Amino acid sequence: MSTYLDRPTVRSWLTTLDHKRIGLLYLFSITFFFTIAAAAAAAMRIALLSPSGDLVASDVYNRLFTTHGVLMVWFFLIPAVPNVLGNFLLPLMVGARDVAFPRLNLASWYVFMAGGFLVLYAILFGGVDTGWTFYTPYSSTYANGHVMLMAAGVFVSGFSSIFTGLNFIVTIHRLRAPGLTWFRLPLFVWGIYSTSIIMVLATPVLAATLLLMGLERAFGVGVFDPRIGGDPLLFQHLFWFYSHPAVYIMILPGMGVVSEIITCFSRKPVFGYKVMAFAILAIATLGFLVWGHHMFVSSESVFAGVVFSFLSFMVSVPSAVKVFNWTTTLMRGSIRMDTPLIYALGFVALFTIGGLTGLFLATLPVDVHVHGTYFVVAHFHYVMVGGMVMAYLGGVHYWFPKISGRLYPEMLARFAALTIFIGFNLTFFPQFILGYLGMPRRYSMYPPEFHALNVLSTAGASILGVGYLLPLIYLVWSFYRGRPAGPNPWKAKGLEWTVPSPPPEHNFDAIPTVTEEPYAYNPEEDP
Amino acid sequence: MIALIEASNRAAQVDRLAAWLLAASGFVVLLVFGLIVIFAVRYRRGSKASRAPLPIAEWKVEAGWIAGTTLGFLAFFFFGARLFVAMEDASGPADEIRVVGRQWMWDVRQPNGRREFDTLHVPLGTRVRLRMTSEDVIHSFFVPDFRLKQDVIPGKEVLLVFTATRTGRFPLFCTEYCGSKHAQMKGEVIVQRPEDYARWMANAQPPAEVLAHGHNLFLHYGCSGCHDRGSIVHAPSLEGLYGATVPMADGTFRRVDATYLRDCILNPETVRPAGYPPVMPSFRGVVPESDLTEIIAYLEGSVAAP
Amino acid sequence: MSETAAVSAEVRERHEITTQLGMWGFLATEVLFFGGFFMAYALYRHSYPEAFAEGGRHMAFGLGTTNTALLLISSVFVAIADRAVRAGRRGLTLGCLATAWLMGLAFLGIKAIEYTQHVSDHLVPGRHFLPGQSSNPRLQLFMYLYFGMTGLHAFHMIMGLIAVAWLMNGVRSGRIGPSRPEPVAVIGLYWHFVDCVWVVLYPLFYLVGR
Amino acid sequence: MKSEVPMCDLIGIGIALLFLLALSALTVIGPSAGWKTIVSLAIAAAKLVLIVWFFMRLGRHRGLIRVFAAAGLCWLSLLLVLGFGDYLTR
Ligand code: HEA
Ligand code: HEA
Ligand code: CUA
Ligand SMILES: [Cu+2]
Repeated sequence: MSTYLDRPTVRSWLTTLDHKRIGLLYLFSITFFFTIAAAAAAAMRIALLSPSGDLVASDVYNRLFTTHGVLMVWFFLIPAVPNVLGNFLLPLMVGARDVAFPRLNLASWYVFMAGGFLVLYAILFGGVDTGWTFYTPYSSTYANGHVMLMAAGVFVSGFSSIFTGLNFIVTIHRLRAPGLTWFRLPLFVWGIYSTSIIMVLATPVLAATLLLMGLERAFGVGVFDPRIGGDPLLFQHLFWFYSHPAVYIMILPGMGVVSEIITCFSRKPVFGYKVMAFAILAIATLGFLVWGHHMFVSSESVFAGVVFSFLSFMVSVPSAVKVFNWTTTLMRGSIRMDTPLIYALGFVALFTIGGLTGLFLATLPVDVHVHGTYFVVAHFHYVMVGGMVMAYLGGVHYWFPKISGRLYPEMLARFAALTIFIGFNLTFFPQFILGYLGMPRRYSMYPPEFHALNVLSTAGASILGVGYLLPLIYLVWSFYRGRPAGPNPWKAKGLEWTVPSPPPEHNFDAIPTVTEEPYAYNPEEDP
Repeated sequence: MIALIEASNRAAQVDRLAAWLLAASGFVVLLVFGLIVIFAVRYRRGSKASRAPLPIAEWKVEAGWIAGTTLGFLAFFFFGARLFVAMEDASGPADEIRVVGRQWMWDVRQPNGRREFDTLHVPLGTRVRLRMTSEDVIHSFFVPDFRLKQDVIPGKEVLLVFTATRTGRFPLFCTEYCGSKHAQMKGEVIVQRPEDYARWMANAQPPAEVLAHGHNLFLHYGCSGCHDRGSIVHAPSLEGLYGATVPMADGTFRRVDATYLRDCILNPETVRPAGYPPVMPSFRGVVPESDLTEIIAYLEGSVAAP
Repeated sequence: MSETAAVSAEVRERHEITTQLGMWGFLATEVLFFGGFFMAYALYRHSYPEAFAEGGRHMAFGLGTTNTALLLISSVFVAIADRAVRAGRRGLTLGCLATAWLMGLAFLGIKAIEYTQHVSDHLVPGRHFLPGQSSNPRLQLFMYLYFGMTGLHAFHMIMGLIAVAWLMNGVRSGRIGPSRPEPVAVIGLYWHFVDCVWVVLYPLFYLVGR
Repeated sequence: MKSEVPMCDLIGIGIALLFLLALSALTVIGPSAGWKTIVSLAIAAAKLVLIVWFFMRLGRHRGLIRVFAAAGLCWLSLLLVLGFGDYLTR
């Protein structure tokens, strides 16, 4: 029987319009960018072994964290779940043969790669030291290095986000199989849908902002330039109007993945399905209203600070509801601790910690103290690495049999998942303490009092690094050598599990008709 | 390991708020983690526990969670906002000190005109208002022991009010990324008893003779027209520049020493620092060698100023 | 009508709605892309009303008004072309598209004249901005936004011209016709949108301070 | 199969648009005043409604397309309102 993996020529891959192949193209690309960004993280952690900053020069260190932040955010985490798993699974899950605009989908990957190579060029030939936030006037006037190229790379890759988001929205609206009503959609699809809204409506503002910054740099004068009456804070407003919603791009699809996994491995429908779906939508929309919480100490008005703090608390309510619903889903389930579930529960745990520390940051006077310190660094690694990367790895393991048609070594995978969990906490928990004690972020050297905790953090990072290396190795191996999986090794529900693994190029021989409610699991039945 | 000190009027209040947050978060984390572990064990596949449907109405549970978290969150919001509004009120009588952030130093001018770099002397128990701005990029004034932080923005004045409640020397950091030496833009806040502070203020030393003469020449030849802060021409500020390594427009780096400054003054067309337009006129044949040495000595000295 | 024809008509209709949705979604993106600039405009106009009033008086009012009229009329032609192509009137379609295309080109020509004038008036922000005059430094912000926003709009016009040229080619060769009319509607949407942006820019730049 | 193409309505809209343009151009007569801004923006809004409703055929479309069309403006207003809110309360 033919699958989408047949015809393995390079040419057929680079010109493919098949959403599944495009998903894999993204998989390779973001793994590549992740490797570079992780190497930068490793270098940073090694540099921070010494308080005096004698291992790595300041200018190099500053380039490292910029490289790390830019690549991790725009070239790894934002495309991770939507573009890899989303591309692969969305049409399968809604019962379609492909996305609405297959050509646009491929174009999106090329645009992404073009952006990526611009950024790589900028990094290799001189680097950029602005941080991933590109604050003006540093970026527009004072920084040296290839700020323009880097910004251009991010700008270009933004269009990839926009195209993909547009494609997904239209696909979900127009190509659902008969009977697949909105409230029968898997929560993963809801997650992708909300993410796409953010991609389509927030990314253009980033594009405009980077364009204005680039123009200012090119012409030596611009709208953020205080010398002609411009306001540098306007840059921050525009930047965070995108970037706060963007942090939800980096969590909502993960929430979808986790809902799929928890239901499958506890054999129960998700608790409070509709609330879960609306919570995702609520986070996506309310998420647009809180950006000012990144600017509490930037001399934004006190009134604005209070409003943004209030809204930040409100956007946290749906997240809280989701955490409680996942926990309750486990209750009276029939639970098997397979690798995907370990990742999913790891997500719930670490996202809770990350989210709760987000509440510290949303509390105005506390943020005044910890803004710009390692407390913030720890917060966002907990949600992004502890949260989203865990969800991404969980998803990759969960759908690996579908993607490759093969199984990975279960015991090794569980071991890797636990290693990641432990290494992660060891790396980033000390950073909360460091931050509260006052260690500023983006520091290539620091007072010796902070030495011990930094060493601990670096030690954790090396465990974490090993944890990441393992799946990389065994998944590649299993792709070729793993045991055949059959169409549905987990006995999971959902349309993607009704087709053979790996799926044929056209997905479905006949478009299915859906009559079941989502997650029709029964804990009393033996799977 | 250091323990953080509570050395300002707001420190204890901020800590108390953080402690409440920590307690609530700790409770939630224990609850969630505990339940996950309990469920994972009790409902492991094949266990004897009952799998009958949950005997509760779903919507009631959901409503309870939404209401409960919203109320909890509102409480934190309320106490946070109340303290913040009080902290940010910068009006009322206070000692005024001017602070200018600059790559990569803090330039402080006390009420009586006494100037200091990278240190800030304040009297104990007195309300102090900092009038702050930046000369180049955004910096952030952070004193952990005071739980105090404020960004300084070029082209704009911001106010920051606090009262120090303990004598001693407290570290001061820049917490907004501002370039190569962001991590070195550090200093100290020195809190003295009011009488010690008054004595220190009275002690303003006059700058050394050479520096004064060099400075006069700096004014005389019009250098300050562009290189002073507040100048509308976009020229690098020269204070603290000597000895630094600066990026060139072509991506290379140069160390600022006597040769470099000479080049800048006499052959500006050969030196193109990154980020600045090439507007510097040549002073070849305008500045005699003797004056040149004095100006350079002044520039060299201005880094080591008190 | 035979059964298969009815089915394929339905499929086509579904397909057309899908592509139209795609274009509307893209236009939502575009609104926010210009949105960043609008935010900057609103802020600085609010902060420096005199500078903006002065800036408005530097604008070529007559040329700007002519340009607005050109775009509005071109939109009428694009709208007619959409109907014509569905009615199978190839000649009419081509004529309307060509007229709109030429009007778009004329728009860009006039814009170029304006830009040249501003350059020779030293109104380009930067070091050579109104040298020797003690003008309001904030005026630079106005001119910056003017060049930025109209420049971005002009870029969109160029894209529109390319797209309409592609349409004309398709209509001429018969690839686009009564059996496949939707590209005209979809590109029409884009053209009208670019028109809308200009309709907003016109009072913001040409009428401010008058 | 050539059929007639009705275009009177479109031409009518075009004329209305040009009329509105003339109206807003006329506001430049006389000394500048604050109300002029409001009037000229209101006229621009009227033009937008005409273009979007008739040329872009929003009037004939289903709900979904209207939602898409509204989304851009809604989100733009979020940006303007909250962003501007900060500056107005400084
Ligand atoms: C995936 C990415 C992600 C996610 C999901 C979040 C989620 C949240 N973030 Fe975070 N954040 C970032 C990524 C993310 N953040 C990044 C990258 C930065 C720094 C950028 C930079 O400067 O470089 C940042 C910075 C940041 C700041 C600015 C800090 C500063 O610079 O001063 C703030 C301030 O309010 C904040 C708040 C929040 C809040 C309130 C949430 C909420 O959405 C969290 C909601 C979740 C929960 C609250 C947990 C579950 C809740 C319960 C179990 C309820 C029970 C609890 C009680 C009743 C107490 N974040
Ligand atoms: C989005 C995703 C993402 C991810 C996945 C990560 C992953 C990691 N990040 Fe991330 N980080 C960011 C996003 C992310 N980060 C962002 C946005 C910033 C802000 C940038 C800015 O300020 O502009 C940041 C900043 C940041 C800092 C702060 C820098 C500073 O402010 O000075 C640090 C410091 O420890 C850090 C560490 C790490 C580590 C250890 C990992 C680990 O998860 C990585 C694990 C991988 C490895 C460790 C490499 C592979 C292993 C080996 C090669 C084995 C040997 C390793 C050792 C001996 C250490 N990151
Ligand atoms: Cu000054 Cu960082
Ligand atoms: Cu945020």
